Order: sequence, then structure tokens, then C-alpha cells
Amino acid sequence: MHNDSRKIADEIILRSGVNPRRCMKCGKCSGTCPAYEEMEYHPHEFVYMVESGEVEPLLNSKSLYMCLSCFACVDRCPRGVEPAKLVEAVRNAYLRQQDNKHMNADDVPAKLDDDLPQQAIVSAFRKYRK
Amino acid sequence: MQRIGVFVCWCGSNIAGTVDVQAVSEALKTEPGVVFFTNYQYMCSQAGQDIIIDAVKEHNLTGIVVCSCSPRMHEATFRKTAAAAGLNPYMVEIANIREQCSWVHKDMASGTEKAIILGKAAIAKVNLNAPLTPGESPVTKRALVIGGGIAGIQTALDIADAGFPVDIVETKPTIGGKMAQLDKTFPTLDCAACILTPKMVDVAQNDKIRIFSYSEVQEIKGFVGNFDVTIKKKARFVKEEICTGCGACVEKCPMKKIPNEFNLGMDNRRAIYIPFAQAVPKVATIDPSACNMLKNGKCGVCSKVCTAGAIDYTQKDEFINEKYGAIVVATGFNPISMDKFDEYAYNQSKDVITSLEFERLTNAAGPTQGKLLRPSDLEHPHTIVFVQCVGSRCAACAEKGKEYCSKICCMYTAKHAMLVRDKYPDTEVYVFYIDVRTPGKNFDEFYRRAVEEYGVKYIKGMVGKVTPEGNKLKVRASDLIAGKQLNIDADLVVLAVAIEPDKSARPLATMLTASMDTNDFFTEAHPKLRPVESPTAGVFLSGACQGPKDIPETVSQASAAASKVIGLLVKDKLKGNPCIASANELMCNGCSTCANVCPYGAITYIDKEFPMFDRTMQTRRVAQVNPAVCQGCGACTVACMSGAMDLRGFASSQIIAEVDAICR
Amino acid sequence: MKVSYFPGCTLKNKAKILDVYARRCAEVLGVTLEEIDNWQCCGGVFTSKDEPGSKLSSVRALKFAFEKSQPLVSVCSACHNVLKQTNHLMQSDEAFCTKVNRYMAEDSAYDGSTQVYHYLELLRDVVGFDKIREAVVNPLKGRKIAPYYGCLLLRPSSVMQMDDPENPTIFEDLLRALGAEVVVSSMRNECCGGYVTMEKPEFAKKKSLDITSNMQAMGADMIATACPLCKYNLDKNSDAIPTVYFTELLAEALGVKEECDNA
Amino acid sequence: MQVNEYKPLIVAFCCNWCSYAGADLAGNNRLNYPADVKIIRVPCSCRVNPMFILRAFQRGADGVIICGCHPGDCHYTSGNYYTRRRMALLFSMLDFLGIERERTRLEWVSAAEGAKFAATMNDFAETVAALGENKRLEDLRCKK
Repeated sequence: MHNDSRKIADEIILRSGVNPRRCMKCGKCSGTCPAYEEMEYHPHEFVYMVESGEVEPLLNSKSLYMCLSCFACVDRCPRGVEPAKLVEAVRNAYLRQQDNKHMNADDVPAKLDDDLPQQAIVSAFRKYRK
Repeated sequence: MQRIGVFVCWCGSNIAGTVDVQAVSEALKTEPGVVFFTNYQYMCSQAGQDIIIDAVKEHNLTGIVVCSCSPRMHEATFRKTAAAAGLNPYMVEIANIREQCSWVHKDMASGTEKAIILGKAAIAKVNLNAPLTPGESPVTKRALVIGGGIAGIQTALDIADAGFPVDIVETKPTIGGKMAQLDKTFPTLDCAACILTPKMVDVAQNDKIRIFSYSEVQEIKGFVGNFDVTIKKKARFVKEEICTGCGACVEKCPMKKIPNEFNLGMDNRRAIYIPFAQAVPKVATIDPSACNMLKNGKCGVCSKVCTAGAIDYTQKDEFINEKYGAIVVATGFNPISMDKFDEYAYNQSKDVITSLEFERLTNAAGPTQGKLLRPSDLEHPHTIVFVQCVGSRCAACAEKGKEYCSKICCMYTAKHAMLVRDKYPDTEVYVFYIDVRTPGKNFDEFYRRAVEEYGVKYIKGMVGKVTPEGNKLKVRASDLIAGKQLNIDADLVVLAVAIEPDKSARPLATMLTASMDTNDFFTEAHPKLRPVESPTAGVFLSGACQGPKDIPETVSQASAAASKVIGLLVKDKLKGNPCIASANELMCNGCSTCANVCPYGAITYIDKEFPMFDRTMQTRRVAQVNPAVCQGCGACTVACMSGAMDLRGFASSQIIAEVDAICR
Repeated sequence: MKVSYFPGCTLKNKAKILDVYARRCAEVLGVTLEEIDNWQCCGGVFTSKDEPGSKLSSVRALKFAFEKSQPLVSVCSACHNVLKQTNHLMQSDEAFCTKVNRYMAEDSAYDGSTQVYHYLELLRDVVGFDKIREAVVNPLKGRKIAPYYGCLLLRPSSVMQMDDPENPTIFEDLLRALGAEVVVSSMRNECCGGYVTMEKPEFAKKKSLDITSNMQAMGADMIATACPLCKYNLDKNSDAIPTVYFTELLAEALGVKEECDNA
Repeated sequence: MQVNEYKPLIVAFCCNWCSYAGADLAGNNRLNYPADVKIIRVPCSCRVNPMFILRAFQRGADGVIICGCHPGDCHYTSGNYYTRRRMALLFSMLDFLGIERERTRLEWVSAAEGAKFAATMNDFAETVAALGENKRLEDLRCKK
């Protein structure tokens, strides 16, 4: 079990191109994250947990869909760690497993209003499904 | 033909364990020139050295080969032994049969075989050795200190105290440096001015010390013991000898809105100014970019009010040439620019300040007379957020900031936080930290006092964003211990900005041919054992130009540099390294290739007359190596196309002999 | 001057006005936006380089512009972000570039050499703000406008290279050229809540209010943006201060707004 | 009876300040490398005249390696940069002469890199041994 999650973590590191060991644990990413309050696991925890191979909780967390991809953490990190890219890679790792998705197409109409730009729907769907 | 003695060392079992020392000495006895051979347990011991001395005397040896440990270990020892036996110390060669043979090869047969070959190579080399004598050069008994901060001041005072004349060159109108801008000093909280200004006065009153303020080093030539320096004394438009520093001119100057550098632009000065009350030298300086009289000839008020008649609008830059035996670099540091860190809104709000600006805000001589008021509206701040490590400890790939820890920030931030809580107990003080680094005498105790006695709120985490809103600064940050994101409405944000070497350091290093690291800090000759010397002989390092340092460390390094300078200046003559390049004038064709590759500028060209076969004289241009400057790298020997340039002690013929011996 | 133009899905639908003003203003300023043939949606958000399939539509657009030797311009922040990041990968990541070109299986390969401009950059770097200042017939005098960049225009700054990511001035400089009084807010580069507005509208509301209230507190009476989603979030969640597209302000200043509105 | 295994003859030029000290460190740490490597000490790698290398090949060396301080760390500030340029030229000339490129090598070994020194020598000795004897430049008149 543990070996499995180490393997997934290594795959995530490889695919994201992020080196979590570079992190000095200053917490600036979480200090700047606009979605912090909505997240169960925060950017610095993503970095730490992937580094230590503890990815199961991350894979199943709704935090994955709260990341706005605003890249504030990426730009402001003093160590060049790029936490957002790691969050993205964890999300991909989850969605690529068979049948995993965050939202069904059928759920969408209820969430729309007249003004919602297409951009939002497209973005959300890129994030929520493979 | 040399008469060579071969001495094979067992080094206990270190060598004898893998190398058959008897076989080695036997095998080497038939080599050309060898007249004596022996082996002994410990050649480096007194008894071993006596064997060498006796053999030299008994067999009239002219060369010695010791097959032993690395020459880096005992070459100096055996050279002294040779000298004691009356031989030139450079007639000794070492065959390294321990580190590079017995210790790395396990098999006796191959170890012995290799040791024999190494011995043969050493013998081949000694056969071509010539006695060498180190050159001597005189020492100018005067030191130059570049930079007049606490580092430069301490170094100058210590050197002068030993009786040697010292010149300080300072770019600003006054000495004192960063320490003069500080309020209190950690961990004792004594006031910086109270301990610095008496030293500044000592410098001014010391008849061994000359101060060149408002001056720059223009050119440096020469070498250890004999530096030739040109100093540019910038025109200050005030006659330094006459000005009494009364300040009447400053008071009457109509140009009142010039940002005051000493207070980091937080208030204004006049076009004619004295940086601060205790300035040394206490003379006025006219800022030519602000003075109306200098710009368009309209004004002249200062000249009218000066009763001493010290104002001189026609003053020109002056150039001074002086000789020095040693140079001390004390160019100090500056906070880095905050342009790449504007998530902290330094460029967007006056109430986001650096720690150095904070020093001025709490300093009784500062823009607010020591009352802590926020720069935007001069209100007393009730919530202050300190952010540590701004621009320090950044990875290179983040493309901003510095990779190193600036070292002083943890302590001065603790000091600031403590002082605020002490003077204004109604103020909330937060310090955001990544790590608190307090190695130093009484340092951690000091930081703990800030927390325990003064109630400073230390939060493990980092500020991510500062947003000015109305008269507040909205601070968004993480609290990693609590697992929370904090939103604090602050009145003042103080950034502990990374420090970097002064911009003048890089061109200075080029002038000195002194090496620097990638951060533009000067490199020391050895990081552990020669921490205050530059690798360039005669150049010494004092203070933050070598790396971030607090005041106690700076002062210790300054005194250490001074003692090294004194150690150099007390010598009447300097002995050089005799293993240097020299040109065979008969072969030199004067092409300058060697001079172009020499990293030290040690090679010059002279016109010299040579007798010809027909008894006429011919003048030719030939290379000459300055023995005091040449360090013996040998770059020129390879560059030389005519083969005129050779390196003593490592002559081409010697190295080829070694190659031949190995390949035989 | 002619440039290739990538309008994007939203500009053909909910944000039609953003597109209409942009085209007309470009014309006034001497630039023709040539809409590229058969463009496809950029995908709205740049995910990771690990998904080359989702970047093919961008590469197709970039290649189209390349073949016409034109720069590629877009107005929507999201499109620009995706196009620019994709182009950067094509330039800098050989493996990605090879993979994408194999997918496309076209006669010639694309190597990332198209110049990608946001409309704002087009105005600054190609047209020039001085020229715009001269072309203004109807200066936005007395209007206190806070520019809002959002996240997509500026970040990741190493790729986007538009301006200083923390203290940018391009948008401010444009509004000043149009005669407006600019209100600078540090929240101008914070996220409005983005696509999460669909799943968690109350979260987007909080984020948007943080921004609009700061801009209001700093003295703005209007917010300008380039992004349809930003406009949606800010407009929907704040009644106190309106958010408009910057092209609308541009059209107004250049005196072509009514003409566009009536068309 | 033992098979007479071929032993290459390798000359290593080491600068006094970094690589020679690195070789000493390899010794201090008892890191093995073949006895075929014989080290000649020079003050700086820039003291190595290309002539020395040709001489070694002429006299029957099978491989020559030059070790210096890492770029930027030269005790003499810039000596190793000269070496790098000179060796680039020399190596391409040797290539032209038909000397296998693998017989010559330029390596940066600092005084702290004992392990790197040993590893480099092991690797180089192995490479040269695989190439076999250097016949092309060897001057048979020099053979005993």
C-alpha cells in the first residue's frame, strides 16, 4: 500500500516537473493562495505530502478542484517550487484512473445562469474530467 | 651531473604494507646520478632527517629524492632538512608513493612497480633541478583602507595604533557607513551612535590616519608591498581645510526639497549639506545636481553667508597618487532593491518600509525625531507586521532575490519588535518567520526575551500579499503551526530585506585582480584558515564585503585584517616564491603573447642591447618577469611561441624528463 | 498592419461586445484583425504540459498565424494565457513539441516562432500609447477607473512576460492615454474566483468582493477588465461598482462606441 | 600459468592546488584506482604544454589525462580557461591524426573530490584499456 502511493507520488513529481525537495517550508504559497479557505489541503501541504509520498488523501480531496490555477503561488514562491503545477499533476493522477471524475455533464445545466461565460464552463470541464 | 641520494620512507606500514620499500630502493640505485640509497621507517622523524643530513655530508649529495607521502604534506619539511645540510632547499623532489600509490593500490607487485616508476620520475627531475633563491621586494609602510564604515574604521584604527600610516577612502561625504544610520544594536541595545561616533572622532584625531571622504579609488597598479593607487577626490565645492562645519550655509540654502539619502529619502536636505551632526569630516558638501549656482550660476547664497570663505564653486575633481604596502577592502553592503517583490507593495505604499528605514524612523536623529510614526500620515501605527527573509534564501530558479541567508535580519527584527513593544505597549507586533536563526553570544536569549517578556507574536509562516486599502495595509499570510491563513489589518509593514555587496565592489575587484563569488562577495584565500585575506597577495578583507555580518563579527574581522596588514608592514622585505617564470632573452622575440595571457600583469617588455657576432650592439624588445608579481602558474610558458619562457622548478625539460621516465 | 486574430468561444457569445469594440478600435488605430479560419476553443484554462492533446487547438491557431507571418492577437485573457503558455512550451520543451507535431501530422512542423500578443500588448508595443493619446477624440475626463488584470494576463510571469507581475503598469498607462484618472489597487492581480464560480458561487462572491471593495476604497468608480469571466464575477457579485471591458472604454475614447452599439 | 593481461600506460597531469590535492584525498580515503595511472604534478593545468602530451604518446603512453580546478575556481584565476581552449585545439588535432578521442581527457577535479578523482581514473583506465595499445604515435625507436 505504502509502496503504491510512493509510486504514484514519484509519477506525480515526474509529470509535473516540480522538485518538491526545493521547498524550504516557508508557507508563502499558502499565505498567498486565494482559495485557501475552501481547501482541505493547502498548497504547502500538497508539496510536503507529495514529497513524503502521502498522496492518497490528496487524490481524494475536493481541494483539487478548488485550485484556481491563478499561479500566485508559482510566481511568489522564493524557491521556484511551483505548487500549482503539483496540484495539477495530482488532479491528473486522480482523473486518469478509470471512471474518476469530479462532475457529470448532466449536473451542469442546473449550475448555469444567463450571463455565465462559456469560458467558465469550458475551464471547469477541463478541470473536472479527463 | 648531480650526486643524488634516494630516501625511501616506510611510513610505518602505511607505505611498507603495500610497497616493497627494499625493492624500491634497490631498483632506484642504478638510475643516473644516484650515489646513495637507503630506506627508513619514518623519514620525516628527526632520526630520518638526520639520515638525510649525514648522507648529504658524507656523499657530497647535490640532490635529494624522498619517496614518501604527498609533497603537500612534507615537502616543506624536507626542504628545511636540505637547507640544514647546506643544500639549496629546491634541490629536493618528492615521489608521492603513499597517497598516490600505497594507499590506493592493494596489490604489492603493482604497488612496488609503480613506486619505482614514480621514484625514477623524481630522480629524472632532480637531475635537472637548479638551486633557486626567492626574490625580495621592499615594502611601502602605509596601508589603504577602502570604505569608511565600522569595518574600515576599526581596521584603520588598529593599523594606526601599531604605528603605520593609513588612508581611508570613502565615497560618501562622511565616514560612519551603515552603522551611523542604526538606532540601537543587538543584543545589548546600546545606541549605535554612542559607540560609533567616538571611534569616528578617534579616526579624525589620529595623526596616522588620513580620510579621503567623497572620494573613490580610480586606479590600482603594482603588487603586494608596492601598490600604486590613484584616488579621485570628487569636487565638493567646499574647501575642506577651511570649513568649520558651522552649518550656516545649510540653513540659508534655498534648495530645500532634495531627498535626504541619510534618512533614505524619508525627509529632505538642502543642496549644500552635512549628512548628520556627528559627520567626520564635519564639512559641508554641495550636491552639484541640485545646486542652482552650479547648474545655472544663479544663487551664491552659501558663499555669502560663509564667514570662513570656504565655498569654492570652481573646485575640480582632484587626483591623488599614493603608494601602499597593503590594501584592505571594506566596501560593505546595501539592502537589495524591492522591485521584484512588489507583492509586499513596497513600491505601492509609503507604509511598507525596509528595516533600515525603520531604523531611521526610530532614531532620535531621524526624520521623526525618534517617534515611531508611519510615513504616509505621521500617525502612530498600532499594528506592525515584520516580514523576515524578504529576498534572502531564494532559489536561483526563482530568478529573484539572493540564494544566501542575510544573517543579520533575525536579530535586528527581534530588536525592532522588542523596542516597539517596549516604547509603545499598545502596539500589536507580528513577526513572520521561516526559521529564527540566532547563533551568537546572547542572541537566542535576546530573541526569547522579545517573545516571552515583550509579547512579540512570532508566527511561523510567510506573508503572501500586502494590499493597501484606505489607511490600512491588508496583510494575507500563513500561520503554519495553526494551519490557518491570517488576514491582518496592519498600519505598518517592515520588510527584512536581503543584503548584497556594495555595487562598487565588482569594479574594485577587477582593479585588484581579487576574486569574487557569484554574489559579488569577495572570496577569502581559504574559507577556514585564511578568512581575512584575499587570494591576491597584499589584499585583505574586512566586514560585509566578504559575506553578511553583524557588527561584532565585522569588528573582529576588521581587527583580524588589521593584524594581517601589520604583520606585512613590519617586514622590510618580502620574500617571494622562487618557482616563477623567466624569459630566455636570447630566444624571446618580443611578441607580447606571454604578457597577454598573464593573469597578474607580471610581464613587461623592455628594450635591451645585445652584443652581436660582429661586435656591434643590437637593441631588441624582450620580456621581463616581475618576480614579486609572478605567482608561477606557467600560463605564459605554454603561450610562448619561441620557447623562451620557462618556469623555474617546473621547467619544460624537467616535466619532459618525468614523462620520459614514466613512459620508459 | 494586419494581424491574425483569435477571438475565442466567449467573444462569439456572451462577450460579443468585447469583440466588436476591439475590432473597430483596431481599425481606427490602423490595425486589421484577421480572424483565423476554423479556430477552435482554447480550452479555457492551461492545465499541465502533461496533456498535449488539450493544446492542439492552440497550436493550430499559432501555426495558422505563423504561415501568414503574422503575430497572433487575442483579447480574452484566458485565450491569451493558453496560447502564450502553449507557444512557450513549443519553443522550450522539445519533447512536447515533437509529440504535438506528431499528433498534428501536418506537412510542416511548428516550432513556436509565432509572436503572441494580448490586445493590450498590441496597443503598447505595436500601435504605441502615444499614438492612441493622439487618436482620442473623447477623453475619459474625470472618470476614476481601476484597471483589473486578474491572474491570467500576468502569470506565470516568466512565460507571460507582459509586465511586472506584482506592480504592472500597461493597463494604467492605456487608461491614462485615454484621459481617465487611474486608481491603482494592489488587488488588481488577484484572482476573482474564476471557473469555481460555477460550483461554488458563494466563494467567487467572496473573492470578487475582496477586489471590488478594495478598488472602491481606493477611490474608483469603475473597474476595467479584459476577461469575460472576471467581468462576470465582479459584476454579478458587486452592485456598488460597475465592471466594463477595456475595449468599451477604448471605443468610447476613440469616438466609435455608439457606432458599434448601433451596428 | 597466468595470462599476461594488457596494462595500459596512463599519464595524468594534475594541478597542484585542486586535482593533485584531490588525488591525495582519494589516497586518504583509500579509494582504489589502477596502478597504471602515474601522476605528474604541475602548478596549474595551464602549465601543461601540448608538447608534453605528444611526448607522452610518442614515448608509448596509451592515454593522457589532464586534471585542473573547476572553471572559476582556478588558484591562478584563469589558468584552467587557457587549458580548456588549448586542449580543445590539441584534441581536435589528435583526432585529425587518428588518435582515438578517448585516449585524451580533460577533467575538473577539486581538492574535495577524492571520490571523483578515483572514479575518473577508473573510468579512464578502463576506456583506454579497451582501446588497446597506442600504436599510431608511438616512436618505435624509443622502445627498448
